[in-house]
Amino acid sequence: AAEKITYMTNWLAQAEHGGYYQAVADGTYAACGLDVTIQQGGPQVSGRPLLLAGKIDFYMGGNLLQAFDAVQQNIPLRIVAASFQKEPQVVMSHPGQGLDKWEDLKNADQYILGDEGAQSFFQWMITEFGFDPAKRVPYTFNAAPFIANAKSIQQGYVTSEPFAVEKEGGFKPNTFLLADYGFSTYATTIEAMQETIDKRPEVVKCFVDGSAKGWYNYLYGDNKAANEAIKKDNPDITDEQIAFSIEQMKKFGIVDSGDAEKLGIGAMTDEHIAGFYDKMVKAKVIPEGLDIKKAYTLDFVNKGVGLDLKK
Amino acid sequence: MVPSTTVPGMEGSGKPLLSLRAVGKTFSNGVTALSNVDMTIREGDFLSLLGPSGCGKSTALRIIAGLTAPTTGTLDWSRKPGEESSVGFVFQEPTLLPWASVFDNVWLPLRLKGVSRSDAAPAVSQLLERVHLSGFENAVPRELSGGMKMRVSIARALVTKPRVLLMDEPFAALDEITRFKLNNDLLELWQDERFTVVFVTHSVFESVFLSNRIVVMAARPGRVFQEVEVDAPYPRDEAFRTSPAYAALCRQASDVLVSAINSTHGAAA
Amino acid sequence: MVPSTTVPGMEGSGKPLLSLRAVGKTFSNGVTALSNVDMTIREGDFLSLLGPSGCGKSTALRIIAGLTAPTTGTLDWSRKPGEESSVGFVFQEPTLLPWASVFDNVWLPLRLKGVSRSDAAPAVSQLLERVHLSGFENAVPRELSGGMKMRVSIARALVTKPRVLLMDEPFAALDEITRFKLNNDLLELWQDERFTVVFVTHSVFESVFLSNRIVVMAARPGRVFQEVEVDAPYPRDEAFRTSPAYAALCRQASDVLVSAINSTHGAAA
Amino acid sequence: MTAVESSVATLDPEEARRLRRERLERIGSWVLPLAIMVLAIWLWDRICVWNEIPQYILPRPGVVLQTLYNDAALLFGSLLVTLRITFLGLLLAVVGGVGLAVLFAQSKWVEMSFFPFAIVLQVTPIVAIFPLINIYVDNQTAKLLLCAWIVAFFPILSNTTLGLNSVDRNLRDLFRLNGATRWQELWHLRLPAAMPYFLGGLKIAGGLSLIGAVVAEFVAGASGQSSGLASRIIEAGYRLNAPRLFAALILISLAGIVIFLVLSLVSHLILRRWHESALKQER
Amino acid sequence: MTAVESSVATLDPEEARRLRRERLERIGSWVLPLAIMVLAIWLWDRICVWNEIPQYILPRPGVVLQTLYNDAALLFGSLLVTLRITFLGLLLAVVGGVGLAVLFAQSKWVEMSFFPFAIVLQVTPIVAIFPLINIYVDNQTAKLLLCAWIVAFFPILSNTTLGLNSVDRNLRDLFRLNGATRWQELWHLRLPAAMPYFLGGLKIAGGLSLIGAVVAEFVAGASGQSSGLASRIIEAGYRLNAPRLFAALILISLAGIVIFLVLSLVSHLILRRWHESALKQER
Ligand SMILES: Nc1ncnc2c1ncn2[C@@H]1O[C@H](COP(=O)(O)OP(=O)(O)OP(=O)(O)O)[C@@H](O)[C@H]1O
Ligand SMILES: Nc1ncnc2c1ncn2[C@@H]1O[C@H](COP(=O)(O)OP(=O)(O)OP(=O)(O)O)[C@@H](O)[C@H]1O
Ligand SMILES: [Mg+2]
Ligand SMILES: [Mg+2]
Repeated sequence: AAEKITYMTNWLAQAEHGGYYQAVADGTYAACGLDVTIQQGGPQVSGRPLLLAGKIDFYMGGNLLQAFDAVQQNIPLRIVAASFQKEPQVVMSHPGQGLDKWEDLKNADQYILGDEGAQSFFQWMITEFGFDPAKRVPYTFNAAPFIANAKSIQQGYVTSEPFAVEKEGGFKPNTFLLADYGFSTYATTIEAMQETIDKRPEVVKCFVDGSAKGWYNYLYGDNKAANEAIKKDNPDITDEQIAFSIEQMKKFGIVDSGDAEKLGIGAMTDEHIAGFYDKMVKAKVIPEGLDIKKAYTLDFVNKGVGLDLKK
Repeated sequence: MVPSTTVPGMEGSGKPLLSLRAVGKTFSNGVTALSNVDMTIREGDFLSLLGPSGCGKSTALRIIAGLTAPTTGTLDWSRKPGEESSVGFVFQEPTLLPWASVFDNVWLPLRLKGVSRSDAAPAVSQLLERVHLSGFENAVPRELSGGMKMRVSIARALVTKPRVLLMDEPFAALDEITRFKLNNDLLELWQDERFTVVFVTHSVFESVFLSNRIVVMAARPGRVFQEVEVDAPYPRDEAFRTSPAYAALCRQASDVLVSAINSTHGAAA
Repeated sequence: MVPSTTVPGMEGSGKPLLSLRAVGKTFSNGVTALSNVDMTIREGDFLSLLGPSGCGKSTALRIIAGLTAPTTGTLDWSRKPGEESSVGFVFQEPTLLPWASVFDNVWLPLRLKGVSRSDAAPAVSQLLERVHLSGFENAVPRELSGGMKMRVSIARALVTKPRVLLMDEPFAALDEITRFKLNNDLLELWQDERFTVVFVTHSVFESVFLSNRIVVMAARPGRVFQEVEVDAPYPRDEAFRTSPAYAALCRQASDVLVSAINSTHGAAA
Repeated sequence: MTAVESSVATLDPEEARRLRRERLERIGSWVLPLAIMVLAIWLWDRICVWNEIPQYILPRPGVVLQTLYNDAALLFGSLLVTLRITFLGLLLAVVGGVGLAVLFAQSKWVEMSFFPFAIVLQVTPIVAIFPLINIYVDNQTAKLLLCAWIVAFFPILSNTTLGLNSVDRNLRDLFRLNGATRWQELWHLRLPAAMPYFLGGLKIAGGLSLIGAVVAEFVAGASGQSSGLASRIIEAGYRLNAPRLFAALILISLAGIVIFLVLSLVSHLILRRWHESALKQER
Repeated sequence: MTAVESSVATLDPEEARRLRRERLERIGSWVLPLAIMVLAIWLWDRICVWNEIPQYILPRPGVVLQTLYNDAALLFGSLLVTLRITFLGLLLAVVGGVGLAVLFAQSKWVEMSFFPFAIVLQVTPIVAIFPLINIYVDNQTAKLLLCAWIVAFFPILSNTTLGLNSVDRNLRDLFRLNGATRWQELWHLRLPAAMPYFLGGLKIAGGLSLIGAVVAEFVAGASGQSSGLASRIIEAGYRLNAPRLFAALILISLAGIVIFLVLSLVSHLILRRWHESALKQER
């Protein structure tokens, strides 16, 4: 019988999770013996402790920083694949308010940033670009304050918030992809505990490979079933939004770009991770001298799995 | 009813102050506390309400004070209702502010009229001495005995020198000696100041000693059974207490009370 | 102190039940309510505590009941303390459960002993009738007059047929006629059942009529002023009330009370 | 006799005035609150218009009402989910609060020993400990209930403890004299005497358990299936669907008011025969 | 006389027992709570060990204490920030709660008309309306205070209202007879009579305003340097620094206990002369 495992995402079901839903829907995981349940996260929901406690098998990490934190805290947590080559995180501003350039953004009245953002990329923005920590207000995943205040900036995923703002606010916000300004982290990672890797490597392999294939199929194949599954988990999402997200992912090469084009979706390289770590050390976001090799393993990626599915 | 006559020694008495006309009171639980009560209180009267327990004395007093509205009948004040009338009231239970000292409790009515603590002090102290509570100024009510609480309540009612004094069994919790003493004090005060007193009591002796008129009430329903005129001159003193006239009056009042009670218990038991 | 003698008609009386020895009580606020009280209560006694307001009668009664611990001196019970003793207590204030009906309030002591409502009903009804409260079974305390509340409290104390009955001015809120009636009832009951009564009162007449011994107390500090033996045979009835012997005894007790009070007021005022 | 006659003349208007006032009060007690409510809603509308507040920030009441109507099925479904947790939470809060209060009333020692834990529960932010709950409690409803309970139980505990300690001394003595057991004293004396306090605490806890249910859902995440009003609010916020967000908020507010009214009624019915706070002003 | 002598013999041990019990109680009232606390901490430690719970999920108490010590400067700094909001929030809650209660006590109409708004405030989830607050309130402290106030004011309002309505009828009549103005009745009668209820509400509100301050910070965020305990918790949670997270939680709990004890003491001092709940058992 197929082995039951749970993968928890870090947000409500959306197109950014499409690959996994695809692999569940079209039986890719089942083909290598996994019965995968996708448990969606959401605002205020913190799934990582469930991974640490062994209640779930895999967790969707936001970026690499938390994996570094895990190393610092001696937590045996590892990234086994990075589905997104680029962090889709953007900062948005109102056009024509003197906030049209990345360098100007720090002059905004208010930075509307979520807690996770404030703890990760915002730290980098402070030390690297001189953003003022006192101007930060929490983002409660409601864009109204941003739309109301023309002098504010707000975080968002390139794949969703700009769409919502444009629809409701009636203007097209400036978007600044953090990846373009040096925040070169992988994103939407698959995290697992060392114990899982040691004791059930075939499960990890199946899940990583299946996810890669799922992503290829979702982006380039027939993703109808996956979208239905997403809409079932998150009834409020619209087809329009999903289409927008997929288009943006493709446009910005979120999933399939760089190393992934040769090594397959999920690819990670030592150099890239080390490069990001050095930047973060320089920006004093993370302390020096961590053994960051403990934060990830390349055992399951870079095998070009699924490249053949790309049309 | 016996027609009112001027009592010797109390010439001012006689001008009607308040008339109760066919007053009745039925509580929301259906108990009729008073039924068809007619009564006239004259200025300068020392009127006693005498009657068995539960006959509606307290209710009548509360109606007179305006604390309870009658369900039937009317109250006719000879003075305009707006006119500032100072009323002293002694509740059947002590009704003291539990958080305030004895002094502050007695001071209260004056305080509400804007008299400062130091201005009130002489009057308060004098009254506390009169009720034998000097030295307890700083005690709070829970540190007092039952009788002491009642005496604080009496002092409080007198502190404003009210023109109308309504007292609900004020001396019931006191020993006879103290009671006699306070009876004398009250009578003296009344003769000096000529205020009007409505005095609820269950003691025949007390009512005869103090009042010029006794309204004897009967119960179930509470009603005026008979009015007794106490035809004895003021001032009344210890000599009066031992006089045959007093004894006769007591016997008379007692007989009325007994018939009033029998008219009740016969019906109930 | 007068040595105890057997009272005619009450042959059982005489075995000491409780002795207070040099009992004193000083409250935390520094007031000395009792000082050096010696007193012996004998089985079958009808002992009255008579004294001016604030002299410590209630405090003494609470000490006897074990509700208050004396600060000095000792209490000696002739029975082992563990022995189940049924005590009836009438507080100076009615002390009823405000949420319970009259019936339930009287039922309470039996209920606490496990007697069901229906089993208790005859005894409760009978007592309510005795205190003239039939028909008020379902009223709650706030719907009662002051005297009625007190009568509920009396019925409650009697409902368990206690061997020791402690009463704190139980009849103070009642009219004289009802009071006399209840006096007679209580005496009758006492002669039938031969329980022990400690009876606080401020009425000389009542204490003489009821008790075989009167302990007259004086105040500041509360102390035993003198003990008066009431040397009159039981049963005592209305005839006794009008007898010269009664009048003489009253005068005697009254004189003692006056000296007790003078010994107080002289000191205080 | 002129005095009396004149007084008859002056008294009647007073009586009439009193009657008029009473009638007015009876009507006013319903009309006025409604009028104020309507006024408030009107003001809300005006403020939106005067300040040209865009709909995605603060929608006008009409729009919200329209949404409430349009999304009725969805929103009322969610309301039911939330209310279920609220009531269960309140029930647990009553049981837990009263139970602990009774325990604490047994002895000063017990109270001193365990009250600190109750305070710890009260002041611990659910958001912070939820990950722990999430790990060790599997059942979703149990998680939500635990959160709602933690939020709501303290007022009941605190008020009931206060009530149990506010019993008239003489009544306590009476029970002592009659050889009442601890349990009898509790049951026949302390608990009834604590009623007004307990019911006061209950009124506070009613609203708190509603907010507890909402917060619990916020924290526990509305994983699709059991989506109560909180999830609707988050989603609507995320989608910038302000009218729906406010419709959900209004449902919560209404639920809160109804819960309060029901608890007030219960309180009134229990206390009306004897406690000052519930007595009709009988004059 | 044998009876008396025998009773002397039986009485002395009783007296001795009473004294012994009193002494025990005096000691126990300090020792027992401490012992229970220690036991609880020991249990926590054992549970971690027995179940092999990894530190990053639930750290052992020793580790937390160590962290508390190591990070003392940081954590106590944050504690001060949080306590500042707590106290200001509590102050506002007292002013607002008592003020509204007094207003409501003026007339049934006012109460019926405005109580619903108080309930709305109580049950509205702060997270949901924070965007609105964020838009219209500029000052960061004001935002935090508003949130803390919304959380804490209701118990004071509700309890004080109850207290103001629980005044003895006869005392009210007494004031009427003496021609007391509304204001005098309030000041000299109703407010003192409501004291025990108000203080009960205050004890609930103390903890709530602490949790309000924390929640406010969770929701409203804190600006950089002056971040309170909530930010520390979020940060520690995000950094997977469980020991620091628990150290912060423990500080909050301790603060809650201290606030409760202080408010209990205040309550005791105010009430000890007259109210049952605060009277020493004088026998
Ligand atoms: N609030 C109330 N609700 C219902 N019935 C009441 C209320 N107050 C008094 N009663 C009833 O009204 C009657 C008269 O009561 P009231 O207090 O006037 O008697 P009283 O003459 O003062 O008696 P006492 O001498 O015992 O004080 C009693 O039968 C009592 O039960
Ligand atoms: N709890 C207390 N705290 C302090 N002092 C008290 C307390 N109770 C009573 N006292 C004082 O003790 C003295 C005796 O009080 P007690 O109640 O025994 O008097 P009493 O003889 O019953 O008077 P009364 O006839 O007025 O009821 C009084 O001076 C009183 O002030
Ligand atoms: Mg009366
Ligand atoms: Mg007494």
